[in-house]
Amino acid sequence: MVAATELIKPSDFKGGKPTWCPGCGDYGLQSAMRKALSNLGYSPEEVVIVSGIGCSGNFPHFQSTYGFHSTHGRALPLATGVALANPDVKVIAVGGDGDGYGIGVGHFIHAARRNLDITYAVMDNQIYGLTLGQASPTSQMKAITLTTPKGVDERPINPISLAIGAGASFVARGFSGEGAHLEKLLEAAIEHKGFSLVDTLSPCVTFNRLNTYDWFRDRVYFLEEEEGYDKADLSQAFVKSLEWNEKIPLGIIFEDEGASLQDLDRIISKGINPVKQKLGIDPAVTDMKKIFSEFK
Amino acid sequence: MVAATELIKPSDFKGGKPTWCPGCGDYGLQSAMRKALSNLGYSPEEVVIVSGIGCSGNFPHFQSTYGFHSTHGRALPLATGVALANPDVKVIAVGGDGDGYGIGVGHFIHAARRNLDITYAVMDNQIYGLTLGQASPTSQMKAITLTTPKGVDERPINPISLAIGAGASFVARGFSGEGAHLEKLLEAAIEHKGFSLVDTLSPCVTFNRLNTYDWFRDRVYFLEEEEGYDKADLSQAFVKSLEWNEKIPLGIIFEDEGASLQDLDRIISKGINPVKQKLGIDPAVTDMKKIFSEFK
Amino acid sequence: MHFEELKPGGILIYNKTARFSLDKYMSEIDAKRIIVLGIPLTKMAREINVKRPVLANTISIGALLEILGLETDGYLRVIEERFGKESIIEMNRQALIKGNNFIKENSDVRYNLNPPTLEPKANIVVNGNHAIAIGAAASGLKFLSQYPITPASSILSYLSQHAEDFGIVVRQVEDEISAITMAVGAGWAGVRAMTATSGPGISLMAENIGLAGITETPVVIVDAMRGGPSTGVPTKTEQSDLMPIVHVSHGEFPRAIFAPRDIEEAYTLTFKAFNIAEKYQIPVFILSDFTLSERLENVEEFDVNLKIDRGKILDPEQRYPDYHRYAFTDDGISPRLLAPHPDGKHVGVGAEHDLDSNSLAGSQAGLYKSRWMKEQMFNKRFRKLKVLEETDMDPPIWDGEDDADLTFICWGSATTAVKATVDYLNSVSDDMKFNLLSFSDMFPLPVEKVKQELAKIKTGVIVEINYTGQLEQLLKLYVDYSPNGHIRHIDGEVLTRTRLLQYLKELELEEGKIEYSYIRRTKDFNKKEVM
Amino acid sequence: MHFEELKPGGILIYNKTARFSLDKYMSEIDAKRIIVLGIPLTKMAREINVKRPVLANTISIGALLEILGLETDGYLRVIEERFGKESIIEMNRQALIKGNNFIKENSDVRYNLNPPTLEPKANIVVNGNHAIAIGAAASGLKFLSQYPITPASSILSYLSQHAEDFGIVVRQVEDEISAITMAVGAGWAGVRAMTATSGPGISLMAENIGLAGITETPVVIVDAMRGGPSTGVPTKTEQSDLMPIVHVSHGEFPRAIFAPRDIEEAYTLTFKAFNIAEKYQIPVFILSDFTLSERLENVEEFDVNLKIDRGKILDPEQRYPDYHRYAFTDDGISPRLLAPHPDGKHVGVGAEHDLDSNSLAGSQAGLYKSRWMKEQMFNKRFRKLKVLEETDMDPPIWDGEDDADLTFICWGSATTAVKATVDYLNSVSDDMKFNLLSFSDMFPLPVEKVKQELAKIKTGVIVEINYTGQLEQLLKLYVDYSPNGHIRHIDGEVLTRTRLLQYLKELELEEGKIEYSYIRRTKDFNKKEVM
Ligand SMILES: Cc1ncc(C[n+]2csc(CCOP(=O)(O)OP(=O)(O)O)c2C)c(N)n1
Ligand SMILES: Cc1ncc(C[n+]2csc(CCOP(=O)(O)OP(=O)(O)O)c2C)c(N)n1
Ligand code: SF4
Ligand code: SF4
Ligand SMILES: [Mg+2]
Ligand SMILES: [Mg+2]
Repeated sequence: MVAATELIKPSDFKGGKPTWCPGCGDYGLQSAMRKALSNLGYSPEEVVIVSGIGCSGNFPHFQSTYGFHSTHGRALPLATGVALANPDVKVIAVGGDGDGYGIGVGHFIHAARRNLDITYAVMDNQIYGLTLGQASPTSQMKAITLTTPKGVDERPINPISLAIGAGASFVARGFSGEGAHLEKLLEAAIEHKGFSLVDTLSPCVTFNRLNTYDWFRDRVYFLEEEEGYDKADLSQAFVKSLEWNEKIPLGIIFEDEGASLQDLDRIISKGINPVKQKLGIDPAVTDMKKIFSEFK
Repeated sequence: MVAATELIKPSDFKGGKPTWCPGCGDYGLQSAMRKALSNLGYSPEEVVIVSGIGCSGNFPHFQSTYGFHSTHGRALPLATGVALANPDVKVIAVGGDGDGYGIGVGHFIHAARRNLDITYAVMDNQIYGLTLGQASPTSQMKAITLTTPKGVDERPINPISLAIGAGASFVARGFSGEGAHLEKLLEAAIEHKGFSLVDTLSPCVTFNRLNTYDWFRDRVYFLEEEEGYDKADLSQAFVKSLEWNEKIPLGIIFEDEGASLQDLDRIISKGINPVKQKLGIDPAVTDMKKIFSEFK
Repeated sequence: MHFEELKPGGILIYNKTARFSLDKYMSEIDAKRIIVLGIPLTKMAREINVKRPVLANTISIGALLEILGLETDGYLRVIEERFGKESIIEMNRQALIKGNNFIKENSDVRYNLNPPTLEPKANIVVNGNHAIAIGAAASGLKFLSQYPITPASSILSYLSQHAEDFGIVVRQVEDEISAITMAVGAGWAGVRAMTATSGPGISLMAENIGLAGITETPVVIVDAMRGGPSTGVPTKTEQSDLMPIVHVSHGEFPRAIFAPRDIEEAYTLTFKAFNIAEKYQIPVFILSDFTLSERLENVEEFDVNLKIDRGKILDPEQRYPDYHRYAFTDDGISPRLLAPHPDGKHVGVGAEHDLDSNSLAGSQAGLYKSRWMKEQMFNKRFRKLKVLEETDMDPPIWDGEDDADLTFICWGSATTAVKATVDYLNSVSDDMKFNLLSFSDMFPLPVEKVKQELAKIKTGVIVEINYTGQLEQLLKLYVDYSPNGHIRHIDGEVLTRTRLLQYLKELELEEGKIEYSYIRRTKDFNKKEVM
Repeated sequence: MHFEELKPGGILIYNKTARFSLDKYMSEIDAKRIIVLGIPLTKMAREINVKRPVLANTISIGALLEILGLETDGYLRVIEERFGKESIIEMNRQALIKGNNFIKENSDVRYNLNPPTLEPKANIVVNGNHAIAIGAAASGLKFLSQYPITPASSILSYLSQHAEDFGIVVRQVEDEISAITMAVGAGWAGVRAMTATSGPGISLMAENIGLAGITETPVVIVDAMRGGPSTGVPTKTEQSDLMPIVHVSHGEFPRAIFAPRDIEEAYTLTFKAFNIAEKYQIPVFILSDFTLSERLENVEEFDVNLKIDRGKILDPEQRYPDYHRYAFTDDGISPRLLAPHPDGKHVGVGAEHDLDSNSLAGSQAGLYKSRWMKEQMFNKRFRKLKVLEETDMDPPIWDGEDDADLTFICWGSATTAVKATVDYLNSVSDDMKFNLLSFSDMFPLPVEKVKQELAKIKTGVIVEINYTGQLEQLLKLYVDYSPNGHIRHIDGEVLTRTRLLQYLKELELEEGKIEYSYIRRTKDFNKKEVM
């Protein structure tokens, strides 16, 4: 991080000109992310934003940070490789609902239980945007899409329930129509030590005519304002995760403070940064005599 | 199914001689499965047992039914293809914890939400058996395995919580040391209309020295005997799913009666069996004039 | 300028003058993916007659006709009828041709609008994906599992929208691994099953394509190729998955690959693909590409009554006490007996296996009988490939002049541009003859037939849309043929006649340079004019 | 019989007589994967001296020495010392050789127990996986992400157990897709990263190997090949992933492939693989196989101080205002500037891209500059391959007699058996000379150097452990070489000298049959004797 004198502004995170449709929910995540990062004092070159493929996957190109726009569904493994190779950079993964909960859901489950300290922000628009409007794993039952002319006939994924079921240590929902709230969520997620999910309701104004800004505005409420809600209570969190059609909670739904993978990995936990090590056998670290003696 | 006169005995399901180690938990699933199938009146040729790769993956070879021993982690997609192509056969998928909750967990999540009427029995031994003892996604934290000399450092998957989080319509846990109970569970699972998971605690006597028959016997209890437990209550089910270290519930932890994919798919729901259709354009079904006219 | 009215991906033709620049519109142009074509209309008009800049209009029409792939004859007749005066007619004729030639020489943008025919009812306007989808349906597809990807997505969306019409179980699934594995399951259960994808999906499918291979399960896989590698350029075209598919999946097993040359063939080869898949019990690939899959064309209604051949499927009403799923036969093909049948019971398996599909892995591995069986199963599977090669793989086809001085060799959708080039060259050249030899049945190459055809070539130039020359590799490998030169188009755009002529001009043929007459005639040809 | 004492996978040698049969033990033998070898010991003893069936013991020792790959000289000396009487010595000598020859002629089971050397301290007993693992560690591996699979698993378990010793982040991950993608992420971040697998894993990795290709990210991928296709026979050996890896992943991008011939080379080539990966910023494959990965051998301690070459990595202490991640250079290699550095910021991307890693997909696709850039990026990447080919790929190496009548051509671990065969043939033949030419640097083949060596061959026979002749395909394709004959071993077992001699006997060389002297000498050679 940089000295307080050269304060990093959200606009310092501006990269290439976004190609999202005007009104796309992904803009909401973008501005909240820039603010959260600048609030936390990160400078662009300390941050690596990793994405998969989708409209959402283009996110890193529009920021001035380092980034990696990987393959469809593979943002989390790619981000994991970067984070473990260089613990000094801040790694944030982003993706779409198809990318993260469809083709990539296996990695999502394992990233959750691995509890590596990275943040995963999903631009959940309940549709495949980039490929022009097919059903996604979060499309509602009966939703009419390009590939479901008679309506979706598979149960949608509830990302919050799923993440809780998978043992994630930080599970939150934001809404790109609630920028200030989303910004705070992202800050908390980035600060959380371990895997943090921020499922972001991010309307696709071009292909999802069902789950619009208005649809969400009629339903969302802030969990922070709900009295007695205890985000450390797993069972309560699961019950809360089931709310959807009538009212939709925004906020940190679950958080626990267990050890992150960085705390547990046998190398990283010692404060070693792999990318800063000299290559080759260092006799101070490696006793080749001992290594070879095992084979005698 | 066959006429009552030629009653099918469990031994009619005997196939090739099992190669599992003596005492392996997988024998328990095998005999419970044979009994359940014979209780329900299935004859071997009506059943297709599909597996992935692992000690567990060899299961179909030891039965006299049809079977498919597919690739690692892909039992569920393969079973899905069979079940949708021929709704007249009874499809049962089996696998190991690595196969189903590790490499195959993405398909597991989607099979759960797809709610196709197939049964998935996982021989969960919390270890990679076939490959000689590496950690599996259900290995406990700190467990010492071939690949975790200092102990597992990632949170294990709780298959029951995960299935519930994924929206599965039937979630049960059995124990291969409790054959009669497991048999009833499998019957219920096979009878359930929709995706049914039977996570079966199935000790690996060769590589898992921690989660032994005795370890489980000290902990398991039958949910059916717990008063007031309502398997239709999702929240209660989730709370129940979290029990593990002290006591481990066996039984149907959750069940709902929603429509299965067979009820909803636009072709199968009409009672059409794809494999029995004649090939080529049938003018009674297909109006080629209409088809072509769209392109004029 | 009225940019709002321009459709995304549209084409903007403007009068290119020294004073006018498009620079300030470039960001809008880029965003809308508009193709820009500057033609010095006024200048050209003045070249015909300094006093008649109005000829620019006719020049632009001449240009447009070429872009739309329409003949100039009709418009020439209109001019003749409209303008009585011969000098005016002549000026307009010149203007028309001048505009037409400008495009021929300077631009590779083409929209193939076939001219309306006399019987509009029998014709349909479809793209390659429609042809594949309808071909699959007509040949008896009963199960499609697919994951969306450009440019294969419209196979899924079209068949989703017509699932009931055709009686097909259509599933959009979680990923390509699932898509292929479900299709293998369905194919094993006995239906005609298909999946469709583009390169990234093929890569993900690799492992379970091998599962189809070793279990001898029929399945059809469409690869609508796009710009690669990796994500590449998804909306652009390449023919770069041929060799990757010849070798897709670890280890060795038979497969077949077909690459339709045009829309009609996308339909007929889909039929053939299903027949071959079932007859030989192998995975069969249809290689389309962005150009073919997404280009609309006017074609005749498809014949839905082509022959269906399911190969050796046993009558379920009979009993077969001696049934062995992988029985050894002369042609390597073992009859299938579909579930549920008491005599057909077996466990399909990705491991090597014996006649009854018992696994040779695990405790059987290394036994003398297993070693022998492993050898024999390889022989059996590859016997099928040999029979397929000799029985069902068609040789490449000729077009253009017989006994030509120069033969273009090409495959799949590149054929369209090559054909246009050959026709053009033959029309402008009086001292040389050109033709083409075009492949659709790619693998296994019918070796003897291909050799026979290649032997007729005097000077051969392979034209393909990839970097490493994949057809060239295939020909080298299987028929020991090396061309005199090659043209490899890799910029992502649809290959056109104009572009091909440019390449040809730059080509130095290995066996001494041959100067072609068309080159002399088009000396002033210069691509720098195009924006 | 004491079957309990036999180790699974062990070998059972028994005195084969008319009265004794193993039939009733077969299920146990199968279950334990025991290799059974019946030798008519008594009968053979009586052939030497009808009155001395006790010679059977010496016969069995002669057999054992051959199986263990040990010389007979030492034991002959023991006999000489032990038995004073010349006739007894002679009988025992005959018995020893008889037993020895029986195995030579009838069995291909071998355990390569190198004889103990004089300096036991400097030697270690390791398998190929240990050599690769230690080679990786010594060359600076900092990140291993792997999913277990036979026969690559012990790379993961060995390095898991020594993570702290070497300072390597070792992760067993959820699948092979994750394994390769994490390694690409780590490679991009700047560490030496590796993953290891077998065929099925390679197939699953295909898509993200392409991601390494287009992003020019160094990564090392070990493929310990096993019996294929699909699940195949996991505990048996094949060399059948060479061409699948030459073409792995859709589209086209440079890669390098090395196939160690033995344990020492498994170590040194791993070093080389990491240097090449970083120098050329490409994915590099190490092709091991079941035989090499799992066979223990006695070798010298590895030299941990081999040269490390990281290629063009810029000094992080400097500023680079004009930095472009994919700057065009003569050799196609663009310097890396690792994160976090203010001048190195860019977005790695699987799409085609410009010098600064801006994507050419989406709204940039098809623009004139994008088309040009796409061409240039292909040129740039393939320029690297050319430089690699000419600079760092080593030619095949010779062994055996100079100027031989027959040359065996082979690659990777098959070299061991071929070398034993060549030595044997040279020792028994006085009228013919044999040698071998063996490849380890498989792709890109150093074309000119390879051509030079191949030109020296009189009669060439390619020996490989696969069905379709993959080295043969590679040589045809890149150096236009066709052998006079080939031997393709596909039964899954380790290739041995004995087996190779059998094949050779059956071989009919294309250019007229050549009768080799060794064939005359081994006419009674008959594999039917072996169970
Ligand atoms: C392996 C692979 N399969 C399919 C695709 C095609 N594809 C690109 S984006 C996408 C889905 C995008 O949906 P989502 O993740 O929800 O992102 P969105 O565009 O809605 O932000 C698909 C299927 C691909 N690029 N790679
Ligand atoms: C694609 C692929 N990766 C890895 C393997 C190797 N492999 C075979 S079984 C197995 C794990 C088995 O563990 P589990 O699923 O728990 O089954 P178990 O043997 O314990 O019953 C692995 C990693 C494989 N066959 N295919
Ligand atoms: S298509 Fe939808 S998701 Fe994609 S940029 Fe447009 S509004 Fe956003
Ligand atoms: S290794 Fe374990 S899981 Fe495999 S058969 Fe033996 S006891 Fe069962
Ligand atoms: Mg989406
Ligand atoms: Mg297991």
